[in-house]
Amino acid sequence: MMGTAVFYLVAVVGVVSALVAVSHKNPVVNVLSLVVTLFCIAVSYALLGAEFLAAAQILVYAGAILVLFLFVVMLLGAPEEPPVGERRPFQRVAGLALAGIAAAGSIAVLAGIRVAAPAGAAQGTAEALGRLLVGPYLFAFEFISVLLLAAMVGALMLVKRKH
Amino acid sequence: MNPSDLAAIAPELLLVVMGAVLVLADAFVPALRPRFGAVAGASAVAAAVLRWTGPLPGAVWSGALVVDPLARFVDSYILVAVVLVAIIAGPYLARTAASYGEFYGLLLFSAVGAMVLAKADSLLVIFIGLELLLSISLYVLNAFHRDSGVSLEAGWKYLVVGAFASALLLFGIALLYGATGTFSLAATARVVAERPLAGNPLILAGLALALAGFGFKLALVPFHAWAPDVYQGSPTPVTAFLSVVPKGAMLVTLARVVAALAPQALTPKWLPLLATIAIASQVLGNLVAIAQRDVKRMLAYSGIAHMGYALVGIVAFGFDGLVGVLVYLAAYTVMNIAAFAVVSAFSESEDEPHLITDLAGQGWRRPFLSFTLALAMFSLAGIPPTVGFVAKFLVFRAAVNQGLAWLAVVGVLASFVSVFFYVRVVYYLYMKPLPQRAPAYLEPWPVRVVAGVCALAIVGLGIFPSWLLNAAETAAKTLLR
Amino acid sequence: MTVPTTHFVIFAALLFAIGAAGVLVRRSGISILLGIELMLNAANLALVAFGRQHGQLDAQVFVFFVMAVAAAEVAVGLALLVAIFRKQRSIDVDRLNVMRW
Amino acid sequence: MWAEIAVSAVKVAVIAGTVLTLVAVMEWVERRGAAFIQDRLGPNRVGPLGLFQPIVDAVKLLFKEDLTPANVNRGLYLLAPMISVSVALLTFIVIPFGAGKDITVFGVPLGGIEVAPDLGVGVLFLLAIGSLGVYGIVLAGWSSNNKYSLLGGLRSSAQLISYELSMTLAVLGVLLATGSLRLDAVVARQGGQFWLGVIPQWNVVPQILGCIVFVVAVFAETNRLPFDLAEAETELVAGYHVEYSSMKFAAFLMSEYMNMVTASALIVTLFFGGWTFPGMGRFSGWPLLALSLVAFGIKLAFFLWLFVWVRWSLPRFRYDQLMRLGWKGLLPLATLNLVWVGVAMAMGWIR
Repeated sequence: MMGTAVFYLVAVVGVVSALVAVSHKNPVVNVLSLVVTLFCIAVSYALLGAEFLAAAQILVYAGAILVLFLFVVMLLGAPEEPPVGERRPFQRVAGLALAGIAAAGSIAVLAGIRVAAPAGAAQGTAEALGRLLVGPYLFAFEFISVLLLAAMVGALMLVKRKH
Repeated sequence: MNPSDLAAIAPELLLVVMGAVLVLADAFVPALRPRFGAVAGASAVAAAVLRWTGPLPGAVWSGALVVDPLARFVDSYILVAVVLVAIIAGPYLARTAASYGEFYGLLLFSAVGAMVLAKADSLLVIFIGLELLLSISLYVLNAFHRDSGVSLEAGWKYLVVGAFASALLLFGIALLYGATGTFSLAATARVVAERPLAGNPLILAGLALALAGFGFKLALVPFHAWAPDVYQGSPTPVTAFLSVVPKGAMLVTLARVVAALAPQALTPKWLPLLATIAIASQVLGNLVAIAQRDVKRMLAYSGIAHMGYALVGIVAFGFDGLVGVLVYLAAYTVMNIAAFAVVSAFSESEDEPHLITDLAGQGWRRPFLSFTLALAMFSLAGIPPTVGFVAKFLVFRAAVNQGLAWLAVVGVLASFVSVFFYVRVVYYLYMKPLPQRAPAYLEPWPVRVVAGVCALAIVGLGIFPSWLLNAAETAAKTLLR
Repeated sequence: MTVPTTHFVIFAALLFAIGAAGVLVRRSGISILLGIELMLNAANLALVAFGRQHGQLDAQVFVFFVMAVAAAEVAVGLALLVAIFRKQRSIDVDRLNVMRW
Repeated sequence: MWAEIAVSAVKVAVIAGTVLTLVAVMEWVERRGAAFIQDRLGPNRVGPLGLFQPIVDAVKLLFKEDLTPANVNRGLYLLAPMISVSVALLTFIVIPFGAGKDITVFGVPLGGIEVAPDLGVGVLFLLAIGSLGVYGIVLAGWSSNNKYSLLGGLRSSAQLISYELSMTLAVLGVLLATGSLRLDAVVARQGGQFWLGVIPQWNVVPQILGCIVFVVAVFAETNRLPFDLAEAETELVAGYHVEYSSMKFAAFLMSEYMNMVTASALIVTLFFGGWTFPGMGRFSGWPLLALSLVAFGIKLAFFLWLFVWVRWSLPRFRYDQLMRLGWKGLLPLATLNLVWVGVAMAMGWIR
C-alpha cells in the first residue's frame, strides 16, 4: 500500500525531472534534475527489493558520475547553449517524433504483456550479489577491470598535457 | 574457476598483460618507444599461437564464454588484423609524435574486447565486450590525434553513436531477459525451444532494439550516418582497424544470437526486415560511394555496402550462410587493410582529406603500392580471381540455396554498380597524368610489408580458397549444434 | 499489494524515450552525455523489474556491471569533451562539422 | 504500531538534539581550544568560561541582514545550504551511539541507540549519503557567480571525489573483517574479547594503516584544515561561501561541525570499538546502556578534540600537494591495507 503510493510518487517526480534534465538550457540544472531522476530510480530499486543496488546507485551515480559532470560543467565555464532548433529544426522535430513513437510503441507493447504476480522474494542484499559476482559472474567481474583500465588510460591520454 | 578456465583464455590474458606493460613502459622506458609496435605485433602472434595450440574446451567460466573452433577462427583474423595494424601504425606514430604506449595498449585492449565478444555466450559478456572494451578503446583511438579537429570530431561522433547504440542494445537485452528469464545464449536456446515465444511482444521489441544496436555498430542502413565521418577523421591505421575488427566480431555475435533464437521462433518474421536492411545497405552504400572524392569516405560507404553483403549470409542462416559470412570477414579484412595501408602512405597529413585525385599518376611512380591498391579495389569489387570474389560467391550461393535467389540478384546488381567507383581509383592511378607538383610521399618499409602480405593473401586465397574454406567450415559446424 | 512489473517497465520506457529525445535534440555535448546516462539507467530499471519478475538476482548483477561501464563511458566522454573544448573553445557539437560528404 | 513510532520519534529527537547541542559545544571548544593552543584567552565574557558564547553567536547570525547578491542563480543559491545541512543530518541515522539491544520500552524493543537499526546496507547508506555532501559546496560555489566561490567549489569537488576513494577503501578493510555492512555488527565484532588478555580487539590494532588513511581522508572530506582548500581564506577569501551571510552562512558552518561529529563517530565506530568498553560483559540492560554512552562519549570527545588540535597546529596543504597525497599516498596505502586484511583473514591471523 505504502510502497505503491511511493512508487507512483517517484515515477511522476522522476519523469518530470527527467524532462527538465533534457530540456532546460542551463547545464547545471540539467545535471541536478538528472540527480533527482536517478534518486527516484534508486527508490524504485529499493521497492523492487534491490537494496544494495539502491545504495550503489546513489553512491556511483549521484556521488561520483554526476559530480564529475558538474565538475566539467564548471571547468568549461557552464556554457549555455543557444536555443535548440535555431540551426537544425528538422533534427529537433525528427528527434522528438522518434522519441514519441518509441515511447508510445514501448508502452503499447509493455502494457500488452501479461505478467504473473512477482515470483520469488529474491532479496538483493550485498552478500547475495557478492556471491554471484565471484561465482557464476567471475569472468565478467574480472573482465570489467580491463575495461576500467582501458577507460582510465584513454581518458588520461585525451586530457594530459603534451610532454 | 579452475585452471582449465584460465588456460582457455590464455591468449586474452597475454594481450591484457602486454597492453598494460606497454602503457607502463611508455612512462618508464621511453627510449624503447619505437619498438612498441614490434612488441604489440609479437604479442598478437604469440596469442594466435597460444590459441591454435591451446585447448578448445567449449563452454568455460560458468558458461560466460564458449571457446570453440568458431571463436578460434574469429580470433585468428582479429589477431592478423592487429599485427598488420601494429606494423602500419609505426610510421604514423613517428610522424605525429603521439603516445606510443597508449596507442598500442589500447589497440591490444580493443583486440581483447573483440576476442571476448567473439566467444561470448552470455548477453552480459556481449554487452561488456561489445560496448565497452571494443568501443571505449576505439573512442580514444579515433580521437588519438587530439590536436586535430577532425580526429576529435571522429572520436566524439563515434562515442555518441556508440553509446546511443549501447543504450538501445541494453534496453533490448532487458526486454529479452524479461521474456526468457536468462542472459545465457545456451539457456535462451533451450527456453525458446521449449516455449514458442514467436508472438511475445517483449521478445520482438527486445530483438528490434538489440538489432538497432547491432545495426549502429555495424554501420548498416539506416544506422550508418556516422561511418563516413569517423572513417575520414580517425588516424588511418585506426580506421583500418575499426573497419574490420569490430564488424567481424559483431557479425559473429549476431550469428550466435540468431543461432540461439532461430530458427524456431523468429526466422519467418525477421527475414524480410533483415533482407531489407541488407539490400538498403548495399544500394545506398554503393550509390553514395560514387559521389565521394575522399578515398577514406569512399571506403566507408563501401564498408556499409560490404556489411550489407555479409548480412545476406546471416539472412540465409544455415551452414552455407555461416561459412559465407566467415569467409567474407576474412576476405574483407585483408582487402580493407591493404587499401588503408596504401592510403596512409599516399597522404601527406592526417588532417587533410585523402582525395582520390591525389592518386593521379602514382601508378607508374610507385608501382608496388599502387598495384596493391588496385588489387584491393578489384577484390572489393568482387572481380575474380581475388578473394573478394570467392567471398561474394559463397554468400550469394548460400542465399540461392535457401531459396532467396532474389536477394542474390540484388547483391550482384549492386556489385556491378560498385565496380564503377572501385575501378575509378585504378583509373586515377594508371591513366591520369602525374600532376606538376606531386607531393613527395613517404613509403616506409612497414607499409610495403603489410601491402605485400595483403596482396599475397588477396590473390592466394582467391585462387586457392580451399584452406580458408575448410577452416570456415570447421568453425561453422560448431555453431549449428 | 505490490506494484506490478509492467508499471515499473513503463516508467523505465518513458525515461528511456526522454533520454533518447535528449540525445537527438540537444546540441551541448554535456546534455547529450546526460541523455545517454538516462537511457542506460532506464534500461537498468527495466532489468531489475524483470529480475524481480523472474525471482532472480542475475539482473541485479547485470545492472551492477552496467554502472561500472557507464562510469567508464562518462569518464572517456567527458575527457573527450574537455579535449574538444580546448581545441575549439566550445562544446556545441554542431560546430563539429568540418567533415561533409 | 503507535508505540513503535513513538519510540522511534523519541530516539530521533534525542539523537538529533544531542548532535545539535554538540555542534554548539564544538563551536565553543574550537574557539577556546584555538586560544589555548595559541596561548591566549579566547571568548570568556559570556557565561562561565565563555560557555554561552555559541548562543550569542547564534543570535548574532540570526539577526544579521540576510543578503542575497543580485546576480546569483537564486534557486540554486538557496538550495545549496539546505543540501549541506540535510546531508549532514541524514548521515546520523545509521550510527550506533550506544548499547540497548536487550532493552524494551513499553513493549517495544529499543534496538540500540541508533535511528535505523534495521538498515541492512548501513555503511553503504552512509557512504552514499555522505557522497552527496559535495553538491552543497559545489552548488554554493557555482550559484554565487563569483570567481572565488567557483574556484572553491571546483577544488572541493575534486578533493572530495579523490579522498572518497581512499576513505571507502579503508572502510572496506573493516567490512571485510566484519563480514557485514551493518554498523552494529562492526561494533559487536570489536567488543568483549582481548588479544593477549589486555589489548581490546578493536579494528585499529590489525588495521592501523586503514585507520590512518581513514582519519586523514575524513579530515579532507569534512573540508577541515589542513585540507580546507575550498575556503582557503588567504587565497580564495572564503571560497564557496563567500557570498553567504546570516543564517545561510550559519547553515554551512553547522553542517561542517555536524560532519565533524559524524566523522569522529565513524572513526570511533569503525576502528575504536564503538560504544564497547573493557569489562562490559558484566553489565546488561540500562546500566550497560548508560556506560556504553559514556564510553562512546569519551572516545568521541577525543577525536573531536583531535580535529581542533590539528586545525590549529598544521598549515594548509597546497592544492597539488593535496592531490598528490590523495592519489599517490593514501590510495596505495588503503589498497595495501585491504590486501593485508584479505591475506590475514585467509591465513586465519584475524578471525
